[in-house]
Amino acid sequence: MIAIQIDDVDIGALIAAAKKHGTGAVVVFDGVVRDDGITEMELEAYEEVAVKELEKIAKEAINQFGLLHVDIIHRIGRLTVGENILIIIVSAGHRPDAYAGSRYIIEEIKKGVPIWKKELTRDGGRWVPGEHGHGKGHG
Amino acid sequence: MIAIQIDDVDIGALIAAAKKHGTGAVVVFDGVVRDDGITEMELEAYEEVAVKELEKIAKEAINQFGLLHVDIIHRIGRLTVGENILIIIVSAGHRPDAYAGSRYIIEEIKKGVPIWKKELTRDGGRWVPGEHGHGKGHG
Amino acid sequence: MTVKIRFFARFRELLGTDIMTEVAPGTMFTPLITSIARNNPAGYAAVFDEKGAFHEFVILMKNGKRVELSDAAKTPVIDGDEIAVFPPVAGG
Amino acid sequence: MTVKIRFFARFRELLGTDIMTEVAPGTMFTPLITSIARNNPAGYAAVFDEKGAFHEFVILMKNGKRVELSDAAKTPVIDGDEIAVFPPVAGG
Repeated sequence: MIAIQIDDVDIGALIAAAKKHGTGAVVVFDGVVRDDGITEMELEAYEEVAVKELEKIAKEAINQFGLLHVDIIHRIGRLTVGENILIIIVSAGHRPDAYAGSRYIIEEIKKGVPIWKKELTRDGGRWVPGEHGHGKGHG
Repeated sequence: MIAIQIDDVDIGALIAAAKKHGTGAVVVFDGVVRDDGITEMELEAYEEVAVKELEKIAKEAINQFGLLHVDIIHRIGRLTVGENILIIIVSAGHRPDAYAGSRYIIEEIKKGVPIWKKELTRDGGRWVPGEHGHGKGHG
Repeated sequence: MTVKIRFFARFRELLGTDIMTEVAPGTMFTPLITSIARNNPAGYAAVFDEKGAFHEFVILMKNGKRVELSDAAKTPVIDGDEIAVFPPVAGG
Repeated sequence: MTVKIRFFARFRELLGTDIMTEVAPGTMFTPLITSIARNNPAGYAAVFDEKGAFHEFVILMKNGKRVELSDAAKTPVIDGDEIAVFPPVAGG
């Protein structure tokens, strides 16, 4: 499941579904709205392009690390502290591939998927600067 | 929650409980019985010592990576293909610490916690050899 | 000829989004965005520098494909194109 | 003086576990395990080599603390001790 969506997901159910034949390790990354003195976070995506980018990243991770299953769910809209922003679930035969594949996916998402976050505070809001000045090529 | 137990756990509920103040990333490792032509797996632990070792590893991981929360649940008894063997849940402010802390914990468990696995096949069974010839000092 | 311009994040707050605009045949990417951005000084300053060039961090797309800043002045837009202009991404 | 001997995994299958045994004062770790293991040739061969020394992969504990193989012959056991003997661990 690759999705950009408002709704949260049931991580337990996704883990169960990720246990494809041959799975020995499942790694879940759950990115959460951190309490940095904010009231809420607002997320926005260039959805059509972001979904395609996520699909491309998932495919690359599957090829590169021999993953047996990949889910990437990136939420948009208004989220409060502690809510899930991004859930990545990968399964592999062995743990090194599961960890490396999971890490690869999050780093690629940070680099090049058109999604933006605004931290809302009592005084207003602030767009979170990207980790990379330039975004990766999307072409 | 640090435990050696027969029963499975609700990973979704543990993730929710792991979101301590300041959490920005939760990483879950779920080790699963892999279908290596086996019917079941039987796990055995030197329970009192294993729990103490897991507690020590959790404490070291918290200190070393600034983790905000750690759960380690290692199951024993008979497990079938696809069942959870080991669940590690860690939370941290940022993802590098969450990934590194999770990985540290699984590697330390593999090295030195007195738990054994026997793969049961139609022809009998086979004790899984340890990854390290010597186990770590437990003293 | 109609094209759609989508700004995102900070640019969207200043300049709006899903802007449908009529363009003459042969219109290039850069002047199109320039003309739209001119409507809002803060929006213009967010996207362009003092010399009227895109800030080096701006990301451009045409129909979901990246257009390099250095190619924007010579990239034509045609009827039905979807143009996207956005600041560095910050997902995850 | 009574001590409890716990074997695990393959050793347990061959030699049993939670063995309560009477020992004379001054009994050392190695002869105690040797005497117990003698009851089962396959079990003995699993724990000891042909010269009667512990296989180098064997792990020993007294009351939950590691006892090095090189110290086992000179480590006494006392009343109430829990002795553990096991092969390399394979958890996770």
